[in-house]
Amino acid sequence: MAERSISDTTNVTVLAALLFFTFATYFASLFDLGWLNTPVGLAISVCKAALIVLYFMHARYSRWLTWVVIVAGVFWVGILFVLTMTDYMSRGW
Amino acid sequence: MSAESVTNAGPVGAEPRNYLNESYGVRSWLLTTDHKRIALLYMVSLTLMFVIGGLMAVLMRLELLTPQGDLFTSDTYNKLFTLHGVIMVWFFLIPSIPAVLGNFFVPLMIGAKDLAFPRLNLLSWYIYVFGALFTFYVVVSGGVDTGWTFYTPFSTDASQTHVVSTTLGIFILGFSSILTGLNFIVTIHRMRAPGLTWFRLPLFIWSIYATSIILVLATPVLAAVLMLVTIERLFHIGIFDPTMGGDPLLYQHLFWFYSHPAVYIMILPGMGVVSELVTCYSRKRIFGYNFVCYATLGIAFLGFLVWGHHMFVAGISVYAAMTFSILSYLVAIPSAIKVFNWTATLYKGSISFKTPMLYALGFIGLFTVGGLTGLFLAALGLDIHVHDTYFVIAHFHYIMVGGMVMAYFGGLHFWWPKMTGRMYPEGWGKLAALVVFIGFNLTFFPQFILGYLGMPRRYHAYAPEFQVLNVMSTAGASILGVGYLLPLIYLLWSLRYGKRAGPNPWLATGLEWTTPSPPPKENFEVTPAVNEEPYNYSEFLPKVFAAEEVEVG
Amino acid sequence: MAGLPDLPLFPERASAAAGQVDTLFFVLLGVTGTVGALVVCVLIFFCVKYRRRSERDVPPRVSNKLLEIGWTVAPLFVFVVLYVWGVNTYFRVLSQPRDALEINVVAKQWMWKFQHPEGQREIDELHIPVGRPVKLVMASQDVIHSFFVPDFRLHRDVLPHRYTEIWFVPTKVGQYHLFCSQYCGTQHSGMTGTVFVMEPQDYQRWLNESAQGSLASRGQALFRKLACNTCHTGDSQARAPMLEGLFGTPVYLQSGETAVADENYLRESIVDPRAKVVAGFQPIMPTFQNQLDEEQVLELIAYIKSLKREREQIPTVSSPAGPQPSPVGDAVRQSESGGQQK
Amino acid sequence: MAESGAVLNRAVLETQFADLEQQRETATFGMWVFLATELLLFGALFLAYTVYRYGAPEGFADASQHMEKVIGAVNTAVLLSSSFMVATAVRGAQVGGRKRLLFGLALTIVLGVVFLFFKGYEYYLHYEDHKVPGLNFEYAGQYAQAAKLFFFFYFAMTGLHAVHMLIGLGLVSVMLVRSWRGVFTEEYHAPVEVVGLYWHFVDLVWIFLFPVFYLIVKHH
Repeated sequence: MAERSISDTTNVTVLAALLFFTFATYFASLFDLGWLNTPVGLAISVCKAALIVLYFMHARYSRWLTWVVIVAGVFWVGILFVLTMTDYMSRGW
Repeated sequence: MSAESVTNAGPVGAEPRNYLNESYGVRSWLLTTDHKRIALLYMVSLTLMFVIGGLMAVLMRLELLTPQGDLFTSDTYNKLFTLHGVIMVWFFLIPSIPAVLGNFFVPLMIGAKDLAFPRLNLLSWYIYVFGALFTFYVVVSGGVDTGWTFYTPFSTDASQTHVVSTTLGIFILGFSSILTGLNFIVTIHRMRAPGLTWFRLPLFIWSIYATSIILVLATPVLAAVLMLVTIERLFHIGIFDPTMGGDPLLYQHLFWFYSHPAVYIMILPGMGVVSELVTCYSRKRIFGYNFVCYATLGIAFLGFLVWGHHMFVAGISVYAAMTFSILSYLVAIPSAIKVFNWTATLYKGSISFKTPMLYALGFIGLFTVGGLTGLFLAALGLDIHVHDTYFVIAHFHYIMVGGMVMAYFGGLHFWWPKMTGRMYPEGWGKLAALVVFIGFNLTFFPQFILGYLGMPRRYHAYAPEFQVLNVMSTAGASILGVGYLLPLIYLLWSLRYGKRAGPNPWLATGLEWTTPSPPPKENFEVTPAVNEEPYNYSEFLPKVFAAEEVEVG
Repeated sequence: MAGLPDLPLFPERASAAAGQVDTLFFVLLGVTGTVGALVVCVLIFFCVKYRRRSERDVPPRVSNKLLEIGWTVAPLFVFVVLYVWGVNTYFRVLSQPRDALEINVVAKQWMWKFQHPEGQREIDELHIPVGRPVKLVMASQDVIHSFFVPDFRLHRDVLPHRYTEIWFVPTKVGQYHLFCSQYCGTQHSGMTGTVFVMEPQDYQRWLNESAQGSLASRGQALFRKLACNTCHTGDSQARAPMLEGLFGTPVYLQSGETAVADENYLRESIVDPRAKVVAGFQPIMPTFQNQLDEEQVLELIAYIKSLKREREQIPTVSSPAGPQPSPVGDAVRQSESGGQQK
Repeated sequence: MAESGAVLNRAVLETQFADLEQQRETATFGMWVFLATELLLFGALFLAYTVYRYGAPEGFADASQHMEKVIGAVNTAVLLSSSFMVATAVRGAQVGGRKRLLFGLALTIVLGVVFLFFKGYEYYLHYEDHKVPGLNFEYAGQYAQAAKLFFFFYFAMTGLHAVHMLIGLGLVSVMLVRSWRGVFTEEYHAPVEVVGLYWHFVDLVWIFLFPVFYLIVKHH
């Protein structure tokens, strides 16, 4: 499969979005949103990460194999978190 | 030239060009990027580590002859079992089949000229050696006494020994594991010969692939946790120290997230080898090829979900314990599938009992015992009794030694002609296999009983009523030792005096048998193409026999 | 040499749980033994029957998808049964009875220390009465240890800075091994002890012989010595929360959360008082982490627990029917008499 | 021109591969697999952080107030821009724009150095503030223990991140030198892509480090 290059316009747009998100996450942290603060911060980070993976890292135009690796990596971190936190969160029950 | 070369099919007088005689000298070995030579480098280093680790086991068994700890001080004994564990787990079992047989045969079996990243492959070996040097330093400078598990806070606060050097050695070794695994994954994905689709791959390749996934995804967690232990030991920040807000159980979680899948790093390649052996020596396609493939991947995946069963009595929540228990049962299913399929492969086969087959049959029996006793440990209500006793020791030695080491020896004999161009002496081989099998069972079966009786592991002195079983175990260990010594001698002997091997002495299918023994540097004269399923003995053999008849006629 | 060597093949059953654990063991042994034997028999049978008779043998291809699916699904059902059985046993062994004899255990490199509620202290020996539930509250002074009595089929890690609990009903009079089964350093294999299970009357005699003042009374003395009573005065104006009747009740914390005042909470509040500050109070209490060893912490906790009982019994004590001895009163008297003996 | 290209290609094609396309895909795939490894490495540390933050949420929030929020935010922007520069460089390599390639790589290095400079300055401030566990940690108030763990994880994780940055800077520098020598062509530029992937990953890690250390809100 031939590689596909990403145009400069896309790159600039992505950078703008990333900088905007950085500002947004900083801005959000100035307010006390209760328990929502951390989820909001992390959600913004996930968006930024997705942009970088999809465009800067070309995942959007990559073979399925790349996707398998990405999904596997994230999934395995998920295993690590979910099963360990199962223990910590249910210790007090 | 020696007399044997005359009987060889090759041109009389000159040995054909191969990877061994391609170039000579120390440089040509230490700077090689040829996967076959790197495999041999690994083989030599691993054998050295195996001998050291084995000697430590012998010393431990000698100590345990009597209930009083009279041969060594308890500190020496503690260092012996720690180093035995560290060396055997990280410097022998984890790299064993992947780094030696995998390195040699993955490219050959998929019809590639080399691994995807040959220089990285050499680097992996150097990293391995570098890590091993740390371990040597630890051995020479006074040892380490934490147990191979490095449980905190003992390892970070209490131990007075060389913990940091040891953890650093393992940390470094981790890079070797990761790079080896990465190399295999990429190679298997990208370097297969034309026509060699996934479901035409030999099962050995499948198992190396699954192993590599574990290596790549689990090892970094070990690296992270060893880093934390090292920092904690050096700076006492309180990461795992409960008096400073840390939690020692977090160490155990992270450690076992690596170390349980590591068990599958050790056994999966063994399963792959056994699949090759069983098919070849019964001349059958493996029963349920697809199921075995899926089971291989299934083990690699489920193996990641069960680490908590090492912590049932450690103080984790009962709900977490329940979750880990059911998941532990699930991982037994793909293992069971494999055992059933190997057995069924024999059905209506044409079974020949060459040395590798003896090892394979031994593997199936011992792995079955090891696997089934794993169910005892996964059962919550029973684990609260047998946890951390000799029952556990026996269980995992049935998997590691009865499984992995048997498979390693089986594979080594099976591919010895291909690797060296020489046959090993069959009679001695069979004898050694038998001695290993008997010695192994005598060593480790009594330990199941000891465990249920309640003898805890890592005991330097023990209650007198455990003595008889311990003496049996030590007697077995001495037999086992002889069993391991024999191949070391006769395989070396065969390098010079063994009968020369043709390209396919076992009439096996698979690309590695289509090239001369030993193979040329670039593996194949022409890139092979594949257009049939693996282990297609029912079509392959008639062709071979017909060709032979033509030759004779 | 006198006769045959001692070769036991199965441990004694000396606790109520032992039978349950053994049953599970035999069920597993039965199931896995059958499967294992079957595999090995079939393996050997095939090896004999289908041995190579001619070098020119070409065996046929065999496959059977139904069989494959069969032996994939069948183990699943067996495993679910075994799992449920295992969990069931686990819960029965773990769930605690109400009226257990509570004994404190402190593990340290490389010894076991026991404290009986009546104040008796032992090292590497544990005396308990037969037939009565015994609950152990365990903590380690240094690294992780594990409390293991094979004949009770019992196992529990003992952690530093945290209490773990285990309980059992000894069913047979005798002496039993106690092992530390979590590797803990040089003398790990020497960290063993003996559990003496006695007839109740023998136990009572043993208690009387080795009386030395109850835990709670020692805790009370410690409480005074450390001047805890300057803040924990017990009245509502005090700088520190009231301890009377505290044990087992919910506590409202400054963070807005609620905690139950169990042993682990009390322990934390002594060694790390600022971790959970009670609502309405200042975090002024100093830590006692380096001043107290685990045994002393347990004594203080025993004292705080006894304060609860005392308050419950206040009406009885002040009732005209006449004074009834409260445990603490007993304890104080005992300790006083112990002091006189010295 | 075409001929010299073919000669060059033969020189850069390794013997185990059939063609440059296979070599390129293999290289990028290898890097992706390596990044999966890295993900688990950082994942383990993030997990440890999560466990302790779960155990002491207020302590972590309290400690987070000592962070240099503004420097952190600026540094985030710097790092994101450096990622953009790498993306530009890769684009340059793909379309044969040598100038753009050189320019992108050079600016990546500049931004990377700026990031590390800010990071070093921050470390210095924490050092002055006596917030380095194992060296000079002091913390007033009831959250000392949790704060120590917080700062430990801060230094461990941003430190590990900085090590990755240094490795990344080394790799980008090599790429810069090789592009200067004209090694890369439209057909052969896999190393630039591979290094680019690595750089983006290091950026990704920071994207998560930033909110979990700098932006914990203290509730009242």
